[in-house]
Amino acid sequence: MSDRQKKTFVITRFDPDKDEVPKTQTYEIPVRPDWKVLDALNFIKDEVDGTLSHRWSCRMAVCGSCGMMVNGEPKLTCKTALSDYGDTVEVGPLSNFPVIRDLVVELEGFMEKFKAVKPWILRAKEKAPEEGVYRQSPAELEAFKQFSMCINCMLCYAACPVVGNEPDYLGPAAIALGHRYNLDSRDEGDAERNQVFREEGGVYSCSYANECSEVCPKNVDPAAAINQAKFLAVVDWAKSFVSPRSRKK
Amino acid sequence: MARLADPRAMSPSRPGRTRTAPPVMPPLFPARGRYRSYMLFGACCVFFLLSSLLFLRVVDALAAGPEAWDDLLRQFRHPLYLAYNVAALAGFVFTARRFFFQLFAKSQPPRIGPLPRPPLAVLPPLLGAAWVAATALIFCILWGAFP
Amino acid sequence: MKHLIARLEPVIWALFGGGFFVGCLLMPAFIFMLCIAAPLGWLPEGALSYERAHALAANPIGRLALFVLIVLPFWNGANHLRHFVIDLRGIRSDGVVAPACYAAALVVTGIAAVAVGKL
Amino acid sequence: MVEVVRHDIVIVGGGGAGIRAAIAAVEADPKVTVALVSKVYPMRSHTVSAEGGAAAVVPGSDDSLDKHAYDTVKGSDFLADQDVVDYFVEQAPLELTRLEHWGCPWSRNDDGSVATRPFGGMQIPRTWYAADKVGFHMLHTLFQHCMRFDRIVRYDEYFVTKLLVDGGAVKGVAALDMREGKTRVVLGRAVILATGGAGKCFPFTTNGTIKTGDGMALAYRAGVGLKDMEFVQYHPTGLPGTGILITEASRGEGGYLINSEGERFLVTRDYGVGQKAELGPRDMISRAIMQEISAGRGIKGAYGEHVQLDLRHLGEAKIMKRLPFVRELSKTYAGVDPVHQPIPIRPVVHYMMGGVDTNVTGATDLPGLYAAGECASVSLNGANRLGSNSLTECLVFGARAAIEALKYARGTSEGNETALRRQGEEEMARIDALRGRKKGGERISQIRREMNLAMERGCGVYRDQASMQQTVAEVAQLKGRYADLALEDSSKVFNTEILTALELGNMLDVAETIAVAALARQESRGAHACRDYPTRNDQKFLHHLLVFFTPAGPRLEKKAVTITRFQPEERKY
Repeated sequence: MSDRQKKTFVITRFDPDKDEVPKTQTYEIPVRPDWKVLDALNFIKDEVDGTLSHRWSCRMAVCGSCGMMVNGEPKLTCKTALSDYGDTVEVGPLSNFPVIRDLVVELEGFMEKFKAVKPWILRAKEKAPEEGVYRQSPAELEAFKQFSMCINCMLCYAACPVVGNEPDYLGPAAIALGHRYNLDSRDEGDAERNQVFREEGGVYSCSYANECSEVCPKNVDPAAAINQAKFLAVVDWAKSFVSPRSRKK
Repeated sequence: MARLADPRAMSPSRPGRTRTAPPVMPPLFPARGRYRSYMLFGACCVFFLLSSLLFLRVVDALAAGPEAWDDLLRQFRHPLYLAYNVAALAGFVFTARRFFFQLFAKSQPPRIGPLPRPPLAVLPPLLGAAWVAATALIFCILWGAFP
Repeated sequence: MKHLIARLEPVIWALFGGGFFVGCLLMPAFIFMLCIAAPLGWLPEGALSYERAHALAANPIGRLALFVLIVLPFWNGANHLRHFVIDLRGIRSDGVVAPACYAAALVVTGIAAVAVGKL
Repeated sequence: MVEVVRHDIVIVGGGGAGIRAAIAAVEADPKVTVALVSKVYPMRSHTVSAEGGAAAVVPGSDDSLDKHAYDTVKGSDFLADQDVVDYFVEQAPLELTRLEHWGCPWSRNDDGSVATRPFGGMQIPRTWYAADKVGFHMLHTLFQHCMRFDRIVRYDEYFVTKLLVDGGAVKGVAALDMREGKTRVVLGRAVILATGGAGKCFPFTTNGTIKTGDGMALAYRAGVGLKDMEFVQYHPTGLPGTGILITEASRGEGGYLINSEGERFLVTRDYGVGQKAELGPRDMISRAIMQEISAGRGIKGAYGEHVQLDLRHLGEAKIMKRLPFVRELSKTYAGVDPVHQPIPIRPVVHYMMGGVDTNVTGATDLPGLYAAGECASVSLNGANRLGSNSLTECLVFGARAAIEALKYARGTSEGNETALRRQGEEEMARIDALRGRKKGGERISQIRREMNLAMERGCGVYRDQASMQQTVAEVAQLKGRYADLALEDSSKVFNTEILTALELGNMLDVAETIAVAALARQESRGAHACRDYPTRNDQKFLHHLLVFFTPAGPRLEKKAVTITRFQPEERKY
């Protein structure tokens, strides 16, 4: 095909049953000018080497499964154009995560952190569906909307130095999610979540690297969420001294 | 090869069901890319510590009397002191740029209790204005123009 | 110790944040005027003579300003140093570094309170 | 030895319908435990990609349940079961409200009520939306909400390969644990399939790579009929090449479709959509686009001919508020900014109206087996689904299936564990034999590509008898070649090659049912447009077609349509 150009892919490979440590493997394949990195991986998987393992699904940057390191930066591979790179592209599994196989990383650690922030509406009394919806003004929606856009692609975890150094740290996506519920006008669980935020590995572990927001493909800006949460958790903590009762809502 | 991360980073509380390769830190960490600026930001903590101690000396000298005060100002003329202070000034300005002007605005929650936050767009100019005002005030006071 | 620090994290963070505020907003001007301009003689004669400087410092606002100018940046620096060390060496040395940093900050706070009181 | 775990209900699939079912089950009974078995982490499920909205009558508006029911039945070209439609429209507002209570960030009106937008084939704006990421927000809301229940036990990245039947009833599943590469048995007294559609049978689809018709194939091989498989919905506005979905909401918000001459052909020419123009139903608009292209008014591009979706007149502010994701997708994947340029679009496969045959309760004819969501055909959508009905369908029938499964489970035994375990072991041996198998020389990607092309050729927007015949033959031949598949990867841990191979097997089964059913329906109805029989024929074909598995090949059966209030009439807008 004449519109195809050759590119070299240096891909991290790891099979726990065979390899002591991850190694790299090089593939030279013809690519089309409009391809994303993921298209190249799929081409390799389909036509060159069926043993390559990677996760992907929606290929439209919303399912969040194809996050990998591309030339050292965490990227959604379905959204990353090959034309932005030179003749050699390095693809590896996300940093800061244990690697299960090739480009597939361990997500269970994240799932625990995710659950720890209680990402659901907490209310003393829930309404029955027959009573209709809660009123929420567009401004109240706007207050948390941005933080609800996270697709759990894990790029922020791969970029954050604190995640790699402090294993207890809840991390950007989980905190942004908890903060999203704290800001939701329908929710009453902020005291509970702030407690989690104040614990070891909570919001105060963040050291302002701002990397999460730099790499976020969905402009969630987790750094903003974490630092807002720091402030609100302090306010909440101070309030708990003034009126201890206000903690139970 | 990048530095290894903490072996427990992003691991589940019970180990996974198969052997995994250990997590590594982001490949450019800490010396390259955006991390360099971040590490510089971290290193600026030295200026916060030392300048704080320097101001402790200033207070001490003021309490000790005119000779001590003049002696301190004379010491400050020493090239090492001057070099440090110029570096510290740069460090504080760098920190201000990174923290105060880039991160601070978006770190403000939409509302604190009953108080709504001003729109995000106006916060950086407001901060800039506050910075100019504070700096000008200190200049005037120490210049002798006020009070 | 670890748990005590974890419990106090909100206070430490508040001091840390305050330190950033002071450091960013006030420090550049003070350092420039007091530590660079004054020794180099760029200021008008008498602007920072002992009498004037002492008068400025010893009034209640001056004392408070100096106390804040010493204590908050130090807490900021202490906390930031702790995180900087974590960045460089991982969490393993935090059990020593964190108590050391905060103990130093406590000591400096105490000394500053005494020093400002003696003005 | 195969490992066995036991729960009360086993749900296969962790998308909208699966999670809703899991929540419904644990809420309905404080003691049951539910296994949520999904081949991907649930937040990756393809519900996430739905963009436009979810339909339900807004209580207190000038809308009515009757109008919603009528629109749905008419949209289905009268092939929807009307008892199902009635139940659906009645439950829809409650389900969407429930989701609101669970935190779904629905877009709002100024007074704080939930906002709605118009959608194709609906008389009244009744599509609830959260900008243009509705599926994303619904799925994440459901997933996050389900995290609060410890009795929902997730088996993430487990690929179900077989339904385990004992004594004529389904008692569990055998699943390949991707992490360890081991087959395990998950037992339950009832099984709910919620695995989504099979768009990946086709080359150009809005569907993600995970949508390979797994649940349909599982049920089919267990002897359950697949219903209405011939009806494959083409979404009029997908990006050429990738097939990425540009939501119908872009037309709902006022976008135009234009041809190479810049003409709004849905207004200037008669394509049966009348006044509705761009807001006509999907089947009609897809056909209109194909006709424009065959009349030479298409625009040539790198991936064949297309027409354009023009949003420029909406202005940047509205696009950013209501359709930000459309803008992001167009920029990233088509290189055009809809604020300044029209978006190239063409019809792409979007949704399977057909699926596992169930009644209004979600029950199949096989005791203990239930199905919901796109993998089921509860007969809400008939021959053509109206946009924004399917997200609601996942909720309504996911919940219903769970309640019914629970009722059934209370009155049934756990099944003979020894027998079930033995089946699990057989399944394990079958999967292990496939791993790294060197026999034959067929590549997965080659067979998949040929299947895709055959399906496109025979079961496209327009179909004809000759090409459908050819497709049936080709798919049958591909199934033969599938037996000679060669696999390279013999490793155990996260072997995605074996997963792709198993998925291909599922797709071939489903593809065959689609082609066979399409060939048998000698009329044009809804999404099934046959050139040899260009009109609807209620005399001969006002019924569903069921496809059953037999070792000799698919067997067809008729099933009556439930018609209560709305008698068939000509479908014109």
